[in-house]
Amino acid sequence: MKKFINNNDDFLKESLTGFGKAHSDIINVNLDPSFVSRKNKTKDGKVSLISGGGSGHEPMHGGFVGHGMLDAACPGFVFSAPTPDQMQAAAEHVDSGAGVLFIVKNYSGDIMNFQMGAEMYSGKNDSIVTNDDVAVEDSTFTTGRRGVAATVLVEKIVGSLAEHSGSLEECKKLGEKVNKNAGTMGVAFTSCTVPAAGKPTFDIGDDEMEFGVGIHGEPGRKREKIQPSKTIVGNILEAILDNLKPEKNEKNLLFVNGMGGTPLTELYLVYEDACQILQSKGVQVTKSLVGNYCTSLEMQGASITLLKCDDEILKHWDSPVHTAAMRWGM
Amino acid sequence: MKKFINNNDDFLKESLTGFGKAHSDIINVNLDPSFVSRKNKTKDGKVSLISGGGSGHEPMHGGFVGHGMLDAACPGFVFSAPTPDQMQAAAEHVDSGAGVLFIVKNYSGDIMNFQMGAEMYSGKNDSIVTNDDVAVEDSTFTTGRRGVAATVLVEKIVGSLAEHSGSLEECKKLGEKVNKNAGTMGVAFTSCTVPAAGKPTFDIGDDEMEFGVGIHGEPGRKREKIQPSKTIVGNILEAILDNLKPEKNEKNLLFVNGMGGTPLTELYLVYEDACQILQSKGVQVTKSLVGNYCTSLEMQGASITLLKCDDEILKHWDSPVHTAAMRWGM
Amino acid sequence: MSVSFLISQAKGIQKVIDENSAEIEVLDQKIGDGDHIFNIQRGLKLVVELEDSIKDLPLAKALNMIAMKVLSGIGGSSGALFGTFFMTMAKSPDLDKDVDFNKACEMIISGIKAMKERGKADVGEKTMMDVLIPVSEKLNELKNESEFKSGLNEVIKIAEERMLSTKDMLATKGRASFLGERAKGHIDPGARSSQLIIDTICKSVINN
Amino acid sequence: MSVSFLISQAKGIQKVIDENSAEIEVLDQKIGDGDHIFNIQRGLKLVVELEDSIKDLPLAKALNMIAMKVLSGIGGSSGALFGTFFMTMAKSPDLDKDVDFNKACEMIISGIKAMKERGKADVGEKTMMDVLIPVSEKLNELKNESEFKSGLNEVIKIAEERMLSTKDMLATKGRASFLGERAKGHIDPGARSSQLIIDTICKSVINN
Ligand SMILES: Nc1ncnc2c1ncn2[C@@H]1O[C@H](COP(=O)(O)OP(=O)(O)O)[C@@H](O)[C@H]1O
Ligand SMILES: Nc1ncnc2c1ncn2[C@@H]1O[C@H](COP(=O)(O)OP(=O)(O)O)[C@@H](O)[C@H]1O
Ligand SMILES: [Mg+2]
Ligand SMILES: [Mg+2]
Ligand SMILES: [Mg+2]
Ligand SMILES: [Mg+2]
Repeated sequence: MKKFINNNDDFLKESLTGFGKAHSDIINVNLDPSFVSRKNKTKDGKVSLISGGGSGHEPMHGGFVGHGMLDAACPGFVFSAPTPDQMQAAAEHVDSGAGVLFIVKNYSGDIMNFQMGAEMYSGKNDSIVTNDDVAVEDSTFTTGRRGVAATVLVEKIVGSLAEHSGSLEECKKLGEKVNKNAGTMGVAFTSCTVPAAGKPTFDIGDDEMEFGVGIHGEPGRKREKIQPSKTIVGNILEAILDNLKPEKNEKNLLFVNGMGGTPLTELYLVYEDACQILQSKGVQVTKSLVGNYCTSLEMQGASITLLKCDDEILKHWDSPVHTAAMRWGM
Repeated sequence: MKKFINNNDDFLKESLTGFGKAHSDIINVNLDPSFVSRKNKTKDGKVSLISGGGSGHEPMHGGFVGHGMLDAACPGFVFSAPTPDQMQAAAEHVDSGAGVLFIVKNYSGDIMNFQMGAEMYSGKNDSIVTNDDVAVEDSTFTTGRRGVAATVLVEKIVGSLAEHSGSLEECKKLGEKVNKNAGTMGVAFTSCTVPAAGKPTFDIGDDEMEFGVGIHGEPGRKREKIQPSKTIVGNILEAILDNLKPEKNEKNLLFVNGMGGTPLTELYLVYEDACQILQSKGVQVTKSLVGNYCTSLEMQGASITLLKCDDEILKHWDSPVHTAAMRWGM
Repeated sequence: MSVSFLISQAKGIQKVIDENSAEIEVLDQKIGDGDHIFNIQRGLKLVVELEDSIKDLPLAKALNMIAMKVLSGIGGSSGALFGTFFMTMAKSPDLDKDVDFNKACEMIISGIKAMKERGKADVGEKTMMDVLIPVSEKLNELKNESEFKSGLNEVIKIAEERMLSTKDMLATKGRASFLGERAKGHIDPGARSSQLIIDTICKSVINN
Repeated sequence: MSVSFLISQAKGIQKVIDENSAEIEVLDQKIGDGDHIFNIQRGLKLVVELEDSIKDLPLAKALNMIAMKVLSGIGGSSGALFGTFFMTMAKSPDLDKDVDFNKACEMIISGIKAMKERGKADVGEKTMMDVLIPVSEKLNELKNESEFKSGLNEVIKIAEERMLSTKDMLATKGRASFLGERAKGHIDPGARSSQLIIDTICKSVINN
């Protein structure tokens, strides 16, 4: 295993501690139970947003704690949902009286642990579940779709509404709208390596890719030969457009997300391919985000998210944000 | 080769075009000759900063064009210095009358091409050469040290001075101070793959690392067995401290830079290890930067840069910056 | 059931899980995210390490401490589910009285029932519940019998059959549910670890 | 020297470089950054593609267009150096008159001199100059001889010897200079490509 690591047991603790030191102007890191919270407590009466999930997707979610986005993030072990005591402690720490909204990705471990955390927390709270991954079809035979990169967009946009005095109900409603308006699909060229495992999660041929991969290296739609970027991007967009069916006059945010091991140059090339394909289909791209935001350790690959935007969404996307990993306007 | 690519000839053009579209609020991309420049031309009388170099180190340098940092960046082919006509065209495009400062990394190709560009440009100009890599000893037998990650810090800090009406001479002087005050060393776990080559630049064993690697995958000090992060970080810092010899009461900026393929979690762990080691040696860490800023395609690895800071440097580090890859205060 | 029984079971289970760790690891890599074995091993280690703190405590208190450890120390689906299991066990009435086989069965049955509610998974959805629900039903039959040891052999058999039966199921709960047809052909990792746990406990009870 | 001579040389060189591309690629990977072969190949392709635009131009104009193509199309050390070479050639006096062997030698000599000034590298520093400077010195001896073809055989030999001599040098210029002792044992990629270029041109002149 090729990682900067001292020993597996301390991997997360050490990384979180370093994160805390590097961004001590924005956040605090609490260990045991571990959660990241804003350096400056949120103002009274603002709804608090808490997200979390297994580690290995950095900068999600700890990198999104700060003004205009999350109030706290609860990191689990690598690819394991965090535990209820983390959510409870984080909620108690950040709630300013207006209630807590939990933002949860749709995995059974996350759902169950957040539920238990919510039950253990005595204050007013509610949750939203993101499930933007169109790779795996929604059907009566499954628990639904996975929550992946659009979670970043939900956190940014709802974070802004919360900052602008949105109520718990309004925040939940906006979050659900953003989630419903978003579709994502990813592809992986290489596997990731969970530190505890010490070896790659899956084997993949030198000329193969996993189409529709999950952010934990879970298998996707199919294993295929690598194709030119434009073909890959075209196939991803087809799946997303099938699902979202944006109107011609609708504005969209195009989000190209790296899985961790793919250089920016390639992500921008994917962005360009996507722009061209969307333009040829008459789909407007109004906002953009390109970079590593919802990763899968060192996996090489990328996901594309399309978000249909109305004026409310656009306004909250543009508003100032000041976190370790996303910052503008302040 | 596992990359998002359509064909090698168009790789850079497509990526640059995507970059231009994704950040059209900040920058313009000119093709043929290719350079990235600010969307809003710099104000009259401000010194213009132009950097550039082979591509493959993104976000450096195009991601650093914008308010408070560069005025233009000239990207060469992957790992090949850009050509003089790019520098000439960029200079003509951005010069607002106060002259142009070229920021060049110390490689013979970069030096020669920037020199020719400067000769071809008729306006007032000067250049600084960064050479912060302590991996390769400075001696009469070599052209000196390589310019690596500290170039990012030079661009940020001098960029601020230029924004604050520093003259060409003052900008050059500050840039040289920052470069002299900085030391960097890197380590690689895996090779990078130049798109044109289609295969890794070097072979490396599953349990090996290249200690003191260059940002093009050039060999460094030695090939070693992978060690715990703390040992690696300790060895890197020893080389840097030997060179910089910071005073006990001096303030320092600690910059942990990813080579492209290493996840943030590990970079923060490296940051934590470095903080602990520096503390034990009585070296103060006052400012921090952690992330992928000066990369080597998809290489797994990291470099550490220490920059000794006086008040002037600190002030210009903190001042607002608004580029695609570095943004704060606005 | 006593605190020392719990501790010795945890140790026994830890040994068996460690012996089968490679297999379980691969199962969650095939149809999940690969962390199940580490979650289970971390949980067992934490419980075994509790020995000194709980060995002299009353059963209810000990179960409660185990529940908190499991809940806060594991994470993932298994952490929530096994945490729920122990929390429910800890809340059983009359734990200050002797806990005989009948009472132990009732506690386990209620624990599994709570897991079922927490995860909303029933038999046939390719999860650990495919093992645990039939085991709980069998225990319900056995709990009043005095000659329960032979019955436990049947529990062992049921657990194994049901574990194997997950192989050809489509998953509808948990991470494997995202795979559709591709989940078929692999045993569910949680079903395998649960079966090993059941197997170990039953054999230990039978042999004592 | 004529425009058609330049074009046919470029084509001949392109063929030879392509044949040896794997070797040159590895050399720059060993002691440089791996791009030398692509820089050279890109440059040759661009020059060969110029054929239609330059074939009817006067020599000075053609050389100037080649210089601009090389300078703006290659990049890296080799782009700057070969660009300098052609720019200097293009500035030679009396290009509208016939360019005989003597004159051609003088142009090449002045081109190499300009490269030396640009790169500040002399013989012994493990660069292409280890090949080009001795070649230029030999051409200086030969330029006035009428029986120059046998002399060109010596040029071929000198280029090869000097290329091989870079193998055990410490590098002090270019990227290999950062390697210290580790650069030893590998031929300099620029020396190898330059030697192949010299070799190709000389052989073609000898055989015509
Ligand atoms: N909703 C559920 N109900 C019951 N068991 C479940 C449920 N979801 C997942 N499981 C079980 O959990 C196992 C995976 O556990 P683990 O890997 O520890 O957590 P995660 O799925 O969060 O990565 C699956 O193999 C399955 O047996
Ligand atoms: N200062 C210099 N003077 C002469 N030749 C040089 C100099 N620096 C490098 N070279 C030559 O350039 C070759 C490398 O060229 P290339 O790979 O195209 O550019 P780069 O070194 O910029 O990657 C080296 O092998 C060497 O022969
Ligand atoms: Mg998990
Ligand atoms: Mg180069
Ligand atoms: Mg799992
Ligand atoms: Mg090179």
